[in-house]
Formats: sequence, C-alpha cells, structure tokens
Amino acid sequence: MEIKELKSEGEALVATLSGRMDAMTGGEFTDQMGIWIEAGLENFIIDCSKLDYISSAGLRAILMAAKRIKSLNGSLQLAALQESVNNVFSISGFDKIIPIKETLEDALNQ
Amino acid sequence: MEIKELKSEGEALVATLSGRMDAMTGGEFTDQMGIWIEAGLENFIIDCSKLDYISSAGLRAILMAAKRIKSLNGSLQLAALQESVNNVFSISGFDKIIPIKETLEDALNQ
Amino acid sequence: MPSTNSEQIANDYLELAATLKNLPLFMAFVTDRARQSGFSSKRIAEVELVIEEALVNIIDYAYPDREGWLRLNLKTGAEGGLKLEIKDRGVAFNPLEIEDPDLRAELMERPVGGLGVFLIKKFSDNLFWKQQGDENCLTIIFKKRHA
Amino acid sequence: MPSTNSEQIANDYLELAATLKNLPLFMAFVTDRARQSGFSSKRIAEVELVIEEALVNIIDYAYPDREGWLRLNLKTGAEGGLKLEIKDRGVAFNPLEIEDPDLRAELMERPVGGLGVFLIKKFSDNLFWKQQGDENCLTIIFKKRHA
Ligand SMILES: Nc1ncnc2c1ncn2[C@@H]1O[C@H](COP(=O)(O)OP(=O)(O)O)[C@@H](O)[C@H]1O
Ligand SMILES: Nc1ncnc2c1ncn2[C@@H]1O[C@H](COP(=O)(O)OP(=O)(O)O)[C@@H](O)[C@H]1O
Repeated sequence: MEIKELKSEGEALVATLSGRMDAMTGGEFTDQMGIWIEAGLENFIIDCSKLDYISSAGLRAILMAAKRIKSLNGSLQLAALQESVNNVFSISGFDKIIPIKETLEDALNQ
Repeated sequence: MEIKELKSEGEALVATLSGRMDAMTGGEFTDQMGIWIEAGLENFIIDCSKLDYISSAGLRAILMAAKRIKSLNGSLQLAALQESVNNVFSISGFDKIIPIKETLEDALNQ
Repeated sequence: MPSTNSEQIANDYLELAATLKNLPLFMAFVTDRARQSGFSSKRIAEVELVIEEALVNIIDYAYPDREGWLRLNLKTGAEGGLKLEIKDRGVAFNPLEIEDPDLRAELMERPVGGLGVFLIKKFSDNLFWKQQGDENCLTIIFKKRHA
Repeated sequence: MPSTNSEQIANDYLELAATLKNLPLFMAFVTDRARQSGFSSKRIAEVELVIEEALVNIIDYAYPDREGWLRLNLKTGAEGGLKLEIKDRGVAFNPLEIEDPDLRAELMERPVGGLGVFLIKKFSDNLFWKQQGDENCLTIIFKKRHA
C-alpha cells in the first residue's frame, strides 16, 4: 500500500491510498494518520481511486482514524472507491458511519 | 522475459534480453530468432545486461539459435552478462562455444 | 502423506507455519488455482478477502503461546467451484458461533474489529466447521458466481 | 495428513498438479522460505535454478501419459540450510545415474539439452535419491554459502 499526500485544499488534507490495505499494511495508515493528527491536522479527504483491495484490517484502521478524528471535531471523508472496495464498505455498514463521496470533487466541494 | 530490437549496426542486429529466460519463456527467444532468421538476418549481438536469470531451458534456446546461425555462416555474440547468468554459462561450458563479450561495445567493435 | 491412492483426483495441499510472513504464499496457493479454474477477477478478489480473514484469525488467535501450523487443502467443488479446507491445531474455535456485528451502531459506538468472521460468511457460499481430534477444520465453498 | 505430532518442528509442505502453470507457486514456496532463513539473494537465485530444473523434469518426463502430482517438503537443515524433498509417483528415475555432459564438445557437436540434471548437481550441496513404494523421492540439501 502507498499513502501519498496530494495537497491541502482549504482546511483539509487530501491524500491518496493505492494498492492493498490488508493485515500486512493496515498499520501504515494508522501510523500516517497519527503523524498528521499530531501535527495538528483535523480534516482529511482520502482519495481511494487507486485502492484495489481492503480487508477487515483496513476497515479497522479506518474506523480507528474516524473515531479519533471525530473526538477532535475534525472530519474524514473517503472518495472515489472502486466497486469491490465499496462493496466491502457497504456490507460492513461503514457507508452509514463514514462519509463516502463518489468523486474527489464531491468531497472537496463539501 | 522481454526481447527488444535495439538497432542495426553495420550487418548485425543488436537486441536486448531482459527478465528471466526459463522453462516458461525460453520458447519466446526461439520464436523471435526464427522470425529474424527467416527475414534474412544472419549476424546477432544480444545485450544481456538486463537478463536476471537463465535456466537450462534458456541455454537450450541459445544453443539451438547458435547452431542454426553457424550453419548459415552467420554470427551470434552475447554481451554484458550479469554475474549469475555468466556463472551458469561457464559451468555449462557455453563460454567455449559461444562468443561472450564483457560489454556491448566490445561486441560491436568485433 | 496427504493421499495414498496413486491415481488421485485434483487435490492441492499447502502446510506452512502460521505467520503473517507466509500469508502471501497461502493466498497465492488459492488464487492461482481459482484463476486456473476460470474464476473472474472480481470473484478472485472476494476469495482473497475470505482467505485473508480466516488465516489472519488463525495467525492471531489460534496459537497464543507457541508457534503454530496451518494447512490448506483445495479440491474442485460442484460446477467448477472450489472447496477449501483450512486446518490448524490451535484453540478450538467455531466461527459459525460468532454473532454478527451490529451494523446500525453509530460511529462512536461501533467496536473496532469483529468484522473478519462476518466478511467470511458474506463472501463464501458455504461454511462448515468441525473438530477432528485436536484439529479445527473449517471448510469453505466458493462458487464461481460471476463466471 | 502430513504429520501427526501436535508439537511439530518446522515442516513445510506443498502438493500440486505437476504442470508448468504451477511452477511459480512451487518456486515461491522454496524461495520465500530461503529468504526467511536468511539466504543471500545470490544463493536464492541458485536455489531457484536447481528447483526449476528438478521440477521441469518431473513435469516433462515423469508422467508421460497421465496427469501427475508433485509434492515438496521443506525442512530446516544443518546450520540454517534447507533440506528439500521432491516426491512424485511417475516413472522411476534416479538423476544421480545420468552422466555429465561433455563440456569440451564443439558447438555443432554439443547436444541440445542434457544440462538440467548437471546444473542441479552443480548448485546443490548434496543430492540423494530413493524409491519409496511407487514414489520417487529426491532430497536436495542447500547450504546458505554466501550468507
Ligand atoms: N481461529 C480463531 N481461534 C480462536 N479465536 C478466534 C479465531 N478466530 C476468531 N477468534 C475470535 O473471534 C473474534 C472475532 O473475530 P473476527 O470477526 O475476525 O474479528 P477481529 O479479529 O477483528 O476481532 C476474535 O476477536 C477472536 O476473539
Ligand atoms: N523426472 C524424470 N523422469 C524420467 N526421466 C527423466 C526425469 N528427469 C530427467 N529425465 C531424463 O533425463 C534426461 C536428462 O535430463 P536433463 O539433464 O534435465 O536434460 P534435458 O531435460 O534437457 O534432456 C532427460 O532427457 C530425460 O530423458
């Protein structure tokens, strides 16, 4: 998995996730979010258009981040999920607890 | 494995081999040499600097090509072998039946 | 020895230490065969998810205090599907007894975790568990579906 | 079942159809373990060569008229080396009885082929063959060498 900071748009950090978010790589997301949150960032948009695969270890990392950000009154949006990843999200009910936008633009115009 | 025609230098065709020349890909070399020989080419320099691995299936393909070219009075030179590939060549005694040059320049200046 | 008859039917077999380092090989063992059996890449991604969840649970929970082992056995199922048996000698554990998570809980109430077994159930076509001596044997049936 | 004692030592096991399509998985099975055991990448390349030669021979020659099977068993050898057992139920064949090729023959006299078994001998540290019932069992020892 690769995590890349794309840009800052207003108050939000936009990052891209690519590759696989699984039991071997889920921790990288937790670590990177930790670094950004320690640095004072609170609003995040994650472009998932290049994220090919997610397992429960990935969902776990995203849920932990979402809870931490919520407790800071920040925001976390996911955008542009591939069909298979989106499917795992809705089956797990994550689409009801984390804002998911069809495109990156939708998230930015929020 | 990838086979790429690099250029024609005088009478010789220079091609590069990259990747792995093994039981699954050795046939590609035989096929490509067949096409070039049918097209009337007789002199070949093969740049092996990007060839990472060779097994007996690769040696077989090279020996078949060398014999065919010899019977046409053509020439086949190999250049810039990586250490591990070079090692397989010398152990098999191929360095005594096929001209091997340290660099592509050495082969071209022949 | 895994089989004793010399004219055997397709019966693929992999046994390795139950560590995360071996996960890619376990996954490739199943996905290579799924690909050879003509599973679509969409269905292969679902198969991958199910295997990852089942194996990571064994790696994480089955052997709390020692190095453990894990065995996969793949057979051809009905209509070109796959029948995967996963065996370990760890803690006796029947995933079919785990309750589904509450999908309607609010963000701050959602427990972290507890989705692995649920995803296994959702993306497999059939799931059996039995104890054989000191072994857990989980059988997962995958149909081709979107073939 | 490949083993019956519950506290087993490292004993990795892979059984698949003897086809070229399965070669990458067979290779990964051995090279993953070699990497985990701290083999250098130079030595791993030699290990790969030996396995390819041994397996391709079984795929090509052991089962001339039917689909065949092939089993690998990896154990830890002396001083962190590896002990690989390759088993098949094909034609009885002892590679140690094959004569080495004539390396001094001229180009046009060199036969095409006949290098596989020779390379196996050159890059392995020890080689045993035995017949067990209707099985060929070839044992190859790899030392770490350039560790
Ligand atoms: N192979 C196993 N052996 C023992 N306990 C297990 C096993 N697999 C799962 N469990 C138990 O079932 C629970 C639910 O597993 P799962 O749904 O995968 O979610 P998670 O692993 O995120 O907790 C685990 O927390 C663990 O207590
Ligand atoms: N597993 C096997 N079963 C039966 N015969 C074999 C086996 N492996 C090798 N042979 C025989 O030994 C010969 C030499 O094998 P090898 O040195 O690998 O060279 P090649 O395969 O290029 O002929 C083969 O041509 C084949 O006749």
